[in-house]
Amino acid sequence: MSSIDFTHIKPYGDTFGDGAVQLSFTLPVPYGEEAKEAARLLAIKMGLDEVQIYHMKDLGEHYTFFILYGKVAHSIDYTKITVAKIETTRLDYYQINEKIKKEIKRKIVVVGACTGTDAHTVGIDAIMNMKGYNGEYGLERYPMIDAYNLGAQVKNEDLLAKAIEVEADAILVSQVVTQKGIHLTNLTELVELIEGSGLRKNMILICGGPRINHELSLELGYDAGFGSGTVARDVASYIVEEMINRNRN
Amino acid sequence: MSSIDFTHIKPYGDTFGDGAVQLSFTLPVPYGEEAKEAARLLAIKMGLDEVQIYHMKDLGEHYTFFILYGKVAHSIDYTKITVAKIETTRLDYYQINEKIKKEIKRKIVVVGACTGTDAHTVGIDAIMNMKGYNGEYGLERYPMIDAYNLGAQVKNEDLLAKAIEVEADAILVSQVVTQKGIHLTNLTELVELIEGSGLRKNMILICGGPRINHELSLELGYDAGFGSGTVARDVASYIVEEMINRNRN
Amino acid sequence: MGELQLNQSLINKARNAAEKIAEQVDAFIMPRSTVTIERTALRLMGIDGVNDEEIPYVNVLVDQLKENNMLQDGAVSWVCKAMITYGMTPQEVAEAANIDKINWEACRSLPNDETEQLGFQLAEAGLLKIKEQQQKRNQMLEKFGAGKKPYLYVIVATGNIYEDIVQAKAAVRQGADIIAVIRTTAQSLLDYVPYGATIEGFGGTYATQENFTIMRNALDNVGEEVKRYIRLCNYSSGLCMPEIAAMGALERLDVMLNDALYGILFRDINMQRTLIDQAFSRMIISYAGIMINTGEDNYLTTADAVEAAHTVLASQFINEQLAFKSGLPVNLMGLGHAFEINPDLEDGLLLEIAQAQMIRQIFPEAPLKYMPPTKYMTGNIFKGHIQDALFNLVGMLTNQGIQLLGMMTEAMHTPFMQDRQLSIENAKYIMNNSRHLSEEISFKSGGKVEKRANEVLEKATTTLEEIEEMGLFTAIEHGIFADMKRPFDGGKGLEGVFLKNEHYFNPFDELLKRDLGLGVERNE
Amino acid sequence: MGELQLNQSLINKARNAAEKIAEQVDAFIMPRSTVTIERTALRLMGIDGVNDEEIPYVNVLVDQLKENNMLQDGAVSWVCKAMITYGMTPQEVAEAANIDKINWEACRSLPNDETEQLGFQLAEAGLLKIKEQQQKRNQMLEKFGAGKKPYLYVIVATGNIYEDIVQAKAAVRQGADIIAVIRTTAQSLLDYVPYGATIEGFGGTYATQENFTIMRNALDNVGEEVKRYIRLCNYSSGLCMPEIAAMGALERLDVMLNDALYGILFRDINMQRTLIDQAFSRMIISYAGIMINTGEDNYLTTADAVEAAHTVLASQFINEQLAFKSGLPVNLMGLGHAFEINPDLEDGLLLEIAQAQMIRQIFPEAPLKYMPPTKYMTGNIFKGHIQDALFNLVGMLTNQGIQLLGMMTEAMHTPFMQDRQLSIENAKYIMNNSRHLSEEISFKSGGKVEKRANEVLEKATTTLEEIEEMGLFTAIEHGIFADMKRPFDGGKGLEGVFLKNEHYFNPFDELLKRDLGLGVERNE
Ligand code: B12
Ligand code: B12
Ligand SMILES: Cc1ncc(COP(=O)(O)O)c(C=O)c1O
Ligand SMILES: Cc1ncc(COP(=O)(O)O)c(C=O)c1O
Repeated sequence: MSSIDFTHIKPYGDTFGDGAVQLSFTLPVPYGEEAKEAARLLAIKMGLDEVQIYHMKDLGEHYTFFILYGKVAHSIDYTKITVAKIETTRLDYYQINEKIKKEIKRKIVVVGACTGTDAHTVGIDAIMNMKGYNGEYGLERYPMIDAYNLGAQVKNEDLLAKAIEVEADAILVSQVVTQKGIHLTNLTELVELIEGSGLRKNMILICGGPRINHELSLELGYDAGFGSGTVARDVASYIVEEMINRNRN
Repeated sequence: MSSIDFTHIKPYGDTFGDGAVQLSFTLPVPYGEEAKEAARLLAIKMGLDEVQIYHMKDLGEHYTFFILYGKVAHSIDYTKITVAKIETTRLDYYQINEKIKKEIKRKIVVVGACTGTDAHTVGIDAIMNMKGYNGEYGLERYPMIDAYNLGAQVKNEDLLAKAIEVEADAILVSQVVTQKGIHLTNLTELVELIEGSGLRKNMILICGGPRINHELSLELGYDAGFGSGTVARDVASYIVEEMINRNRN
Repeated sequence: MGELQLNQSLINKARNAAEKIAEQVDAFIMPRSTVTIERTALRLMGIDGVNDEEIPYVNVLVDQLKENNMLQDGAVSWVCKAMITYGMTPQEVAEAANIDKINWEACRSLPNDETEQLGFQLAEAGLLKIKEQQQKRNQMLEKFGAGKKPYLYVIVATGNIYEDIVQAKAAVRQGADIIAVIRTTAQSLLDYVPYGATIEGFGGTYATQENFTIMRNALDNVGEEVKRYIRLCNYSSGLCMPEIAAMGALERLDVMLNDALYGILFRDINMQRTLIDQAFSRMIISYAGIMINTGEDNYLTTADAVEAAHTVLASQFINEQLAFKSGLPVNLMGLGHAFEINPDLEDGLLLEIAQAQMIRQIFPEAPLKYMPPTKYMTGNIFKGHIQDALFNLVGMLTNQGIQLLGMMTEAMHTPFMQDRQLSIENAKYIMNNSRHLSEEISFKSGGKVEKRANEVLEKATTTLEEIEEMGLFTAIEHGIFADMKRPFDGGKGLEGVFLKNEHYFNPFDELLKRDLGLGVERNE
Repeated sequence: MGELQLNQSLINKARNAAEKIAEQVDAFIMPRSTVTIERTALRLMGIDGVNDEEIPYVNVLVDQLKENNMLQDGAVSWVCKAMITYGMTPQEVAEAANIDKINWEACRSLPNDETEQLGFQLAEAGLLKIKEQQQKRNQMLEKFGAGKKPYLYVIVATGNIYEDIVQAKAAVRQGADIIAVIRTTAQSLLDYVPYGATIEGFGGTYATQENFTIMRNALDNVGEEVKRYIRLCNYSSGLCMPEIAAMGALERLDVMLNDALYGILFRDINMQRTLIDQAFSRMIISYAGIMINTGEDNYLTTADAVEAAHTVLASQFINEQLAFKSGLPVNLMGLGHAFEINPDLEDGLLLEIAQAQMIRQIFPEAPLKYMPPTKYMTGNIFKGHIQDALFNLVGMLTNQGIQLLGMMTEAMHTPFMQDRQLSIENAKYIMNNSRHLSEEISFKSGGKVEKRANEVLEKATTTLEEIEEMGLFTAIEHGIFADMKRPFDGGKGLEGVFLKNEHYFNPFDELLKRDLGLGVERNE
């Protein structure tokens, strides 16, 4: 414990370096000793030693559920980890409005929606609606921001059209449903649409949702991505600083 | 679903072959984006795709806990699995006594204990005491079995001495505490002791406990091993059939 | 549980107001029909299948009639005319129309009484199929017994009907009483019902008649094995609400999600459309002996469960009165509510108990569908599992009829096979352990729980009286429910609403009303 | 919670019987001492450390005196004589004795009053250290407050004191109020206390004075940070019960597991030895203001929780009365019981509530230590987590003083770091949600819960009266508790018991009795 070797980080249960992990899954095989052995072999393939199958349950229809613990042999070099992060300073409501006034010298325009067939409005509302989220005002409340919340189940085309209509500085897309990668399809389609329109460089393109993170967003061609727990000031801080930066360059 | 390829068995969540597994562990690194990335990398090393870190929690003292799901790439050839099993027919109380009377023609003698510093008597009592377990009588109740239960925290030496004294046909050892492999040490020591005494071949050596299974027991040099949920008739069936088999050869 | 002292005069007031509201709505509904109601009638006449472009024949027909401005007469009327004119079966008419082989104008001259006679004949035959299914259900229930309440209700939602079956059967073996097949995200806004067995959906599986059949068979089979009647549930909701009700009735579904307001608020379906559709779909549901599940639980996913508790109750009163107008007996009213209070709230459990018990007492004969925590579920599956445990405890304490089991993976994905097993195990453990607890305890008179219940009741009453004053439509425009504002002429599907003309003919409507003892008002 | 109507005359009868039992035991104890009591006195005089063979000097001394048949006079008496004779400190005497440099015979002639004067002096100094620790605790409690009940009690048990510290500090940050360091499996049967910081134990960590210091410091430090006083717990139990009590008192432990019967039943320690040791250890504990935790919960790990419920209550009465005999105030009596009913039992929760609430009412001022499910925990961590949730709910409902948090991994290993966090989270969630529930509900008079409580009470009373009749020793021989039969002369440690002679001198015993207001009976 005394001095940790961060180049070889392993899970920890109660003895430093023990590699303890808990695992559960279902196998499509009938309950029995062979099933248990299959679970054990799988765990070994995953790199576990001292596999203990603590629980198994017949789910019916020849499926068996397992809960097991083991000690993982793999380790991670923590010193080599770099994560793409949004680097902007997190300002508050007042600072943000102040900064827009001083440095951008006009209201900024933001359009947001939850796109595709996704009908989850709570996330985008949390960011945009007046009342906001977790005690933080939403963008609509910012005097220096013109915020248009188109709601849910908005087509990518309609979102882009609105953005063009109001000359948006930033587009905010929310995606909550992720089954079978539907969010990836939706998000990619929007990027392609905007790029096709030739307006990509004029706009800050932001996505968000519980399964979104910044890194994924960059991969998809967005400028930034926000996950669970985001509040309006996180996004607004980013937009304002990014607009100023772009203006400079 | 229709026809399963048992040579490539993978975990199942809701789409056949999806490989879905749930994993949780603690890493000895401070809470943050880097920690999350470390967890993701570890999961990838374990063979997971589409890793989703659904929960992370600062445990304090620079430790972080994770719950994640992913899709494991590994698969198992279920058709190749063979498991060492106890193959004896499971008789009931009456059948067992009957069989001893007919085929062994004398009472058989069994000595049992929970050895070493292990003080868990409930398991060995479940097998040996009159009242038994789960509605099944214990060995003491069998008219054709002389059963000596020495209780817990019995030294291997004392157990062997008692076995010699009463000319035991079988020794039953229970081990419940397994921390730092203490059960392995205890069990191995007993085997060595008995082998040293030259009596190994005269005795059926059986161990049991919640973390014991037949395979492990064979490895340790026991004749059989019994895990959770065992009742007296399981053990008695085995002892009787094994004694008859040995007599034949 | 010892009863809470609720203000009975407030309950009466609230129920009265809701009745007035329902009457206003009913007056609006009466002269109107919708494309999906017409398609429903055609389906019940036996028209099925899709054309080469996957468009259901019922849509082909109704669209043609609408284009030709004939729909106001009622689709059945025209199809009967065509049948007589061409000597065709309903299905043949549909297929012929699809390739423009029906000259509708040529059918116009046919006398109404002849058409209507045929119409009634076909309608009787259609409804007979539903009655037969109902009888079959009753037989099976008699054979196996109705089961202990609360019923354990779980969902399957793989997107693939064959995968759903495996999951459903496993769930039944684990102890589930009701299997609900969740619908794919995209379906509720489709103005047609997809066709055939489907294997691709997002967050759910298409509701198609074939999928209903497949699942019904699977559940009947596994039910035989486990010696229980397994109830099947789907959604009579969205733009095809009555069509799916009819499909459900024909395929012996036992429970259907059906709410007077849900589509308006959560799918932005036009309010006129939804209110008209729900009335007709509920008649079919009533006739089929299906239990409805209303969707008040959804309010608490957007609004706060403590602040908006009274809107749930208000909506339940409205759903109840509207359901009466469609002939639904109270024992088939699975009114919905939910355990959605922020888990960090001190004494949250007291508020949950207050709400659940209050509803139990206000609707003593309704089965009540109790929904689990969803909004405050997180990626912490361990914590989630105990949130669900408290939910199960409250369900048991307050004698709910249907317990929709929460899943520890609620914040992640639709349930994996093991999630459901763990969840059923959770419910059984908690319920068995607290089996007679409700008979043992009583709540302090004038205590926190009782006070809370009366506060909610009072607010609900005020709200209902306000709605009565302004009318339900205006109330929805004002965002009274779930913090959602929906305009009278906005949303999807308004184009499918039309005023019936004086010749409008829909024998199903008439027979259902007759059979359900609802005042038949027909202009002859 | 509304009080249960318990039969007060039964309670009085039971308590009376227990008092009689305690008196019988006390009469047996009075003329006797044990090797560990003698070692305790030497420790409190300041003798510490081990010799080359790792044998503690106190053992060296006591063994020598025993061999020489001098122990009956009391070890303190001889050490004082040696001190005077050789002009040594107590520690020097011990070290000299270790290399056979003390000629005990040569010391014999010293007059008793001189030795005793020195003895009292040393004893006053020894006890002062304990008082100072108590004052320090009181100061810190004043500074940070005593905290909300039930206290969240968690264990650490890595086997390595340094690893334990990390786990303990993390637990404190997560919300733990009491940290118990579990002892290695082998320790309770050692007739000496190991020495120094240790890093190797099985299922627990050695209880050594150094380990106590290390953990006490760690908790004080993290406590400063989180602004709470963190209580430390260890075991005054096994063959060195009073020595460890003394160490705990010196190192400011706040809670100690200490039971009159546990060692007899669960460690097969001789009953005479344990009963004598517990009396002396409890005086130290009382003097130090430490809370004891009794071990009745253990009964239910071997016997059935429903059938043996009354033995728990009976034992609590005995523990209470014996503790009074050692001067322990009732507010330091953490009487133990446990949530160990088979989870498959219908209405099990009702029985659990009955038991917990009954105990709450019978010992209204005792803090009560409530133990979680252990026996029926399985490898199913998800189910385990909800078993613990119900346990937490009952703890809250019945106002327990200390909630020993259950771990979902109970059936597997001593807790991992995350297990503890999840478990604390569980308790906080449940307790916060049901904070005032107990004030809201009352139980049906004459209902299942009340009946069950009175049944258990009745059986316990009968049992106590039987024990009074036959004496505690015989009762244990008959296997009345935990299905365990232990012979009067069997088990471990009997050789360490001896009869004091008329010169027996133990100034700690006398001072403690004086200070605790216990009748000092000394033969002068
Ligand atoms: C509420 C809810 C609903 C409500 C939605 C009401 C409404 N008007 O939004 C109702 C009941 C209608 C609903 C319906 C469905 N739902 Co839903 N629903 C949820 C639930 C319970 C909570 C979601 C929520 O509101 N979270 C609270 C908000 C504040 O969090 P958030 O969305 O993560 O937003 C935050 C951040 O992500 C971020 N953020 C989000 N968007 C954006 C955008 C930008 C630009 C930025 C910067 C930040 C940002 O900031 C927000 C604030 O911090 C979740 C389960 C859960 N507990 O998560 C399921 C869940 C999301 N639903 C699910 C499903 C499948 C459905 C259905 C498709 C089911 C069905 N077949 O009918 C339907 C259909 C909806 C549709 N067509 O999309 C699944 C999704 C599975 C998946 N991963 O694909 C979930 C996970 C439940 C489950 N386990 O099955 N649902
Ligand atoms: C009851 C119990 C106790 C009781 C024991 C009372 C007694 N007289 O036995 C008490 C309270 C005294 C106790 C103490 C301790 N315990 Co303990 N205890 C348990 C508990 C809760 C249940 C065990 C039990 O009785 N199971 C029921 C029986 C019927 O099951 P079983 O033992 O598996 O036996 C069955 C089979 O395995 C098989 N079987 C068993 N033996 C044999 C032998 C043969 C020959 C055969 C054929 C079959 C067989 O048949 C039996 C019937 O089906 C477990 C946790 C749990 N839920 O499992 C912890 C547990 C076993 N204890 C544990 C520990 C660490 C301890 C202590 C060491 C803690 C401490 N430091 O003080 C102490 C010390 C004990 C010691 N010196 O060994 C750990 C062990 C961790 C590990 N894997 O190493 C556990 C897992 C708890 C935990 N999570 O920390 N314990
Ligand atoms: C009443 C009701 N209808 C329908 C649904 C499902 O949505 P959709 O009809 O959009 O598939 C729900 C949601 O759970 C509901 O509560
Ligand atoms: C009262 C009591 N003492 C001691 C212990 C621990 O055992 P040991 O003293 O053998 O370490 C326990 C068990 O939890 C107990 O309840």
